[in-house]
Amino acid sequence: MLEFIQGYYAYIFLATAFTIGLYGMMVKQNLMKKVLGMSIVAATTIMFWIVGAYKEGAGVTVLDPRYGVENPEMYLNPLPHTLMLTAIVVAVVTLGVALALLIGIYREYKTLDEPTLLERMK
Amino acid sequence: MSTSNKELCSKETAMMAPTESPIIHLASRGISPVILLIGLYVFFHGHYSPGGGFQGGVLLAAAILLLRLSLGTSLSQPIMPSWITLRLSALGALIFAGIGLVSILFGGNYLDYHYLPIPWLDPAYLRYYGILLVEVGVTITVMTTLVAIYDDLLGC
Amino acid sequence: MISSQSPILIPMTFLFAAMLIPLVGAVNRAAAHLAAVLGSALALYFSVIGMQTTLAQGRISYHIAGWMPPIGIEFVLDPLSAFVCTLLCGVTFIVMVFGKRSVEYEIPQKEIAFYSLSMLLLGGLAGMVMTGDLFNLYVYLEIAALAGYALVAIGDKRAVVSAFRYLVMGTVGATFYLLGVALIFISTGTLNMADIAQLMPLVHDSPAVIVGLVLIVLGTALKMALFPMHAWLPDAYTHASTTATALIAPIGTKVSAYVLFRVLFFVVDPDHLRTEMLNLLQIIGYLGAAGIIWGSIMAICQSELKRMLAYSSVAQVGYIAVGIALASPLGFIGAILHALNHAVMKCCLFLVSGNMRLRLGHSSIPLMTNGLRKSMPWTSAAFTLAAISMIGLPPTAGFFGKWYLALGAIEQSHWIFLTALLISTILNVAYFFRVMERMYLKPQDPGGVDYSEQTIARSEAPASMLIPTLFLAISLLVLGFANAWIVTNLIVPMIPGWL
Amino acid sequence: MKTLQYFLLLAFLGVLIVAVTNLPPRGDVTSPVHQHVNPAGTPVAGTYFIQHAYKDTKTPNMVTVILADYRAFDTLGEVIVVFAGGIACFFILNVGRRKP
Repeated sequence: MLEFIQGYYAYIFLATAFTIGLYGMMVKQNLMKKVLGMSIVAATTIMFWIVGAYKEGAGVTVLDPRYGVENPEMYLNPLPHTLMLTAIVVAVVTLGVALALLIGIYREYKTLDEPTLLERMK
Repeated sequence: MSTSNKELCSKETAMMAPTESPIIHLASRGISPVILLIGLYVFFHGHYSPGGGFQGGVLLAAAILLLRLSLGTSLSQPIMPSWITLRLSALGALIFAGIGLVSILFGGNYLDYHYLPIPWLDPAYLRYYGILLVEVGVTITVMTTLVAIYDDLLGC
Repeated sequence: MISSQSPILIPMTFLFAAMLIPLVGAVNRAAAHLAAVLGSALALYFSVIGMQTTLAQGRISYHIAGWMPPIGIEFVLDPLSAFVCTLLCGVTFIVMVFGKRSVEYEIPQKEIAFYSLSMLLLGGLAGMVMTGDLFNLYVYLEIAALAGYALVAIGDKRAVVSAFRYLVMGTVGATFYLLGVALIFISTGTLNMADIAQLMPLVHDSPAVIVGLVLIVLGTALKMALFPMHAWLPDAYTHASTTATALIAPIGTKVSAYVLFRVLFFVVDPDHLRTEMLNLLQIIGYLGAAGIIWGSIMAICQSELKRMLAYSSVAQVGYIAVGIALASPLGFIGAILHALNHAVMKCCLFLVSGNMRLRLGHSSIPLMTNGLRKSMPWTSAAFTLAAISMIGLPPTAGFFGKWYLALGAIEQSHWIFLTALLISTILNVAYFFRVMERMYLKPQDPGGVDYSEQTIARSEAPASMLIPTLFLAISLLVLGFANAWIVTNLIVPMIPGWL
Repeated sequence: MKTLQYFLLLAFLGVLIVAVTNLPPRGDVTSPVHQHVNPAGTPVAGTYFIQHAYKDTKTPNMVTVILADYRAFDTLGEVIVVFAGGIACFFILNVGRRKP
């Protein structure tokens, strides 16, 4: 049981956080809260990849003269880290565009609350 | 939408005006060059420690944005004018993609630094300098785009 | 050299054009449009060369940066990707030629950013089509998505809100896709599609891999606007400017459908797909059938031409989903052929709506009268041809895609799919004849004065807009007559061997 | 409607937890991602990068090497995403004051 918790607590926590982010995007009425939910979902997915890269007892992915390259067990898996650098930037830029759209909506309708917005769009 | 935009933009909003406090002025003017220096360090040291184009670019952008925040939009124009940001951003991406095209023209596959036309270097160091050149483009694009998005969100 | 480099040159031509347009546009505004047209023409040239190469030599694997596939990123040029790329570049070229006047009219002062964004959109879509790497696909999907959000955001007053909805749905889709890729990556240790296909038989019974696949399919279906996830599409297409819609509507959903083809038919283990995953295919098929009926019924209720076409797009995506669900050669042929035909037909119809907006200032169906046939005869003719093709009458292209789908449904005794196809044809007749009746028969005022005697000023759209519209309309007939050649020479080579 | 949404979210959470608990546990050195060779006989990318990065480019930081050489095309895509974001914000919020 303890081993199970040690091995999977991170994954289960991230699955829960992902669902919380989705909850924010689906249920909340305020558009800004939807954007926050989007941010949570993106961050969770990034964490998910990083957790997959973890190795017990390994160090950072910069070549260490003490270990050399013959022991790959001494380094974390560098591939997911690299991929997530890309995903972080994508998430940030999506956030920027979402905020730009929110500013556009606010200038047009002077509200970010969805029921009020629907009323004013008629 | 366009008329309301122009009205909003014609008067300086509070975010675009300089701050009143002299402490913030002095501090930001002092800190900003240091951040620029750290950004350059992070960028050039990316081969040996965590860092590289994105991180360096973000730090450089932070230095400029600090001046934008404290001095206001108009006073901070000389360090990075608003009209140049997106063009520099296109130029940075063009540097990256252009290096790929150079290696096609010299007979390799796309982005194969092995084929860069620098004959006196051996292949491993060709890739070393290829990575450095590419990161220059990344830094320029990230820095200028972050400033551009900030300017856009403020409205001018 | 071009033939061996063509997989990379197609997306990069678009992306280079996108980067050059802001620099060129700073010097001369008019040069931006020229750069966009030249870029898409060049990409069309490269994709035709790539098509010839792959038909002669078979599957070509292009190693970017010279690294072997599981290490580096692989681009795959096979008959399927070459075909979709050629379709994409062809439609883009025509829309770009069309775009000059329409963009000047609908989004003044923003031409440079518009052309740059549309090139980015096309570059992202072409990258999605070409890539053989799951994560690289995500990156290019995001390029296309970001450009798409921005293009949709500028239009009439409500466009911003619909663009925000599109952004939320699109981000959910992309994140689902990324999470699915994460589950598959952690279970198999590789990102290359061909590599995963080899490893699939070893891990296919792991729940993690199955959920990963379901998440990928779900994310792609969101992007493709499969039935219950289509809510963003009608708003986004209605409020955006005509040129943006004419770019996104024919191509955007098709490329997402292509990703579904790639993942389901080329990555998943075929035996596994035939036995255990069959339920997933069935669900996609039933959702597609529901989407066909729902989209057609909603299209009948609309009073705005662009909104009607948008709902019709939901229905047409359903046809492709049905073709995927059949998982047989006939279904495959039908889905690909329908994707081709629908791209051309829908593009033509959206261009017609753009012509009407330029000359009439609106594209509302209740306001149309038979004055239209007098003032814009060629546009009306193009609309009629495209509408006949959408309905699926034999000499036009639209018939043959539906024909193959119906044959596939009969072959596998899928009576539900067949019923949906037949009902939708009748519904198509209903909503297109409603427009055509107004266009040709309805008098201009309720008194019933016959205007055919009087002279109504000809105000046809300018040649730069009319010629692309007519070209697409005529190519519908050509595609209809050439369909046997297309099927045997282009589509049959792309059917995966196990099907 | 709200109940349906909550139900959907809970079902999604359940499915996700079933999926993640069938992954290899966190930090497991024997999981497929950390192997040297796949069962299919192809090298596993992560380990290959650790072993060959310094030899190929004389750069000790493996992440930089993967970012800008082995998977440089991803990074190019990412730079273009950033550029697209800049252009998109400009297109959405452009107010026409960016004249030199």
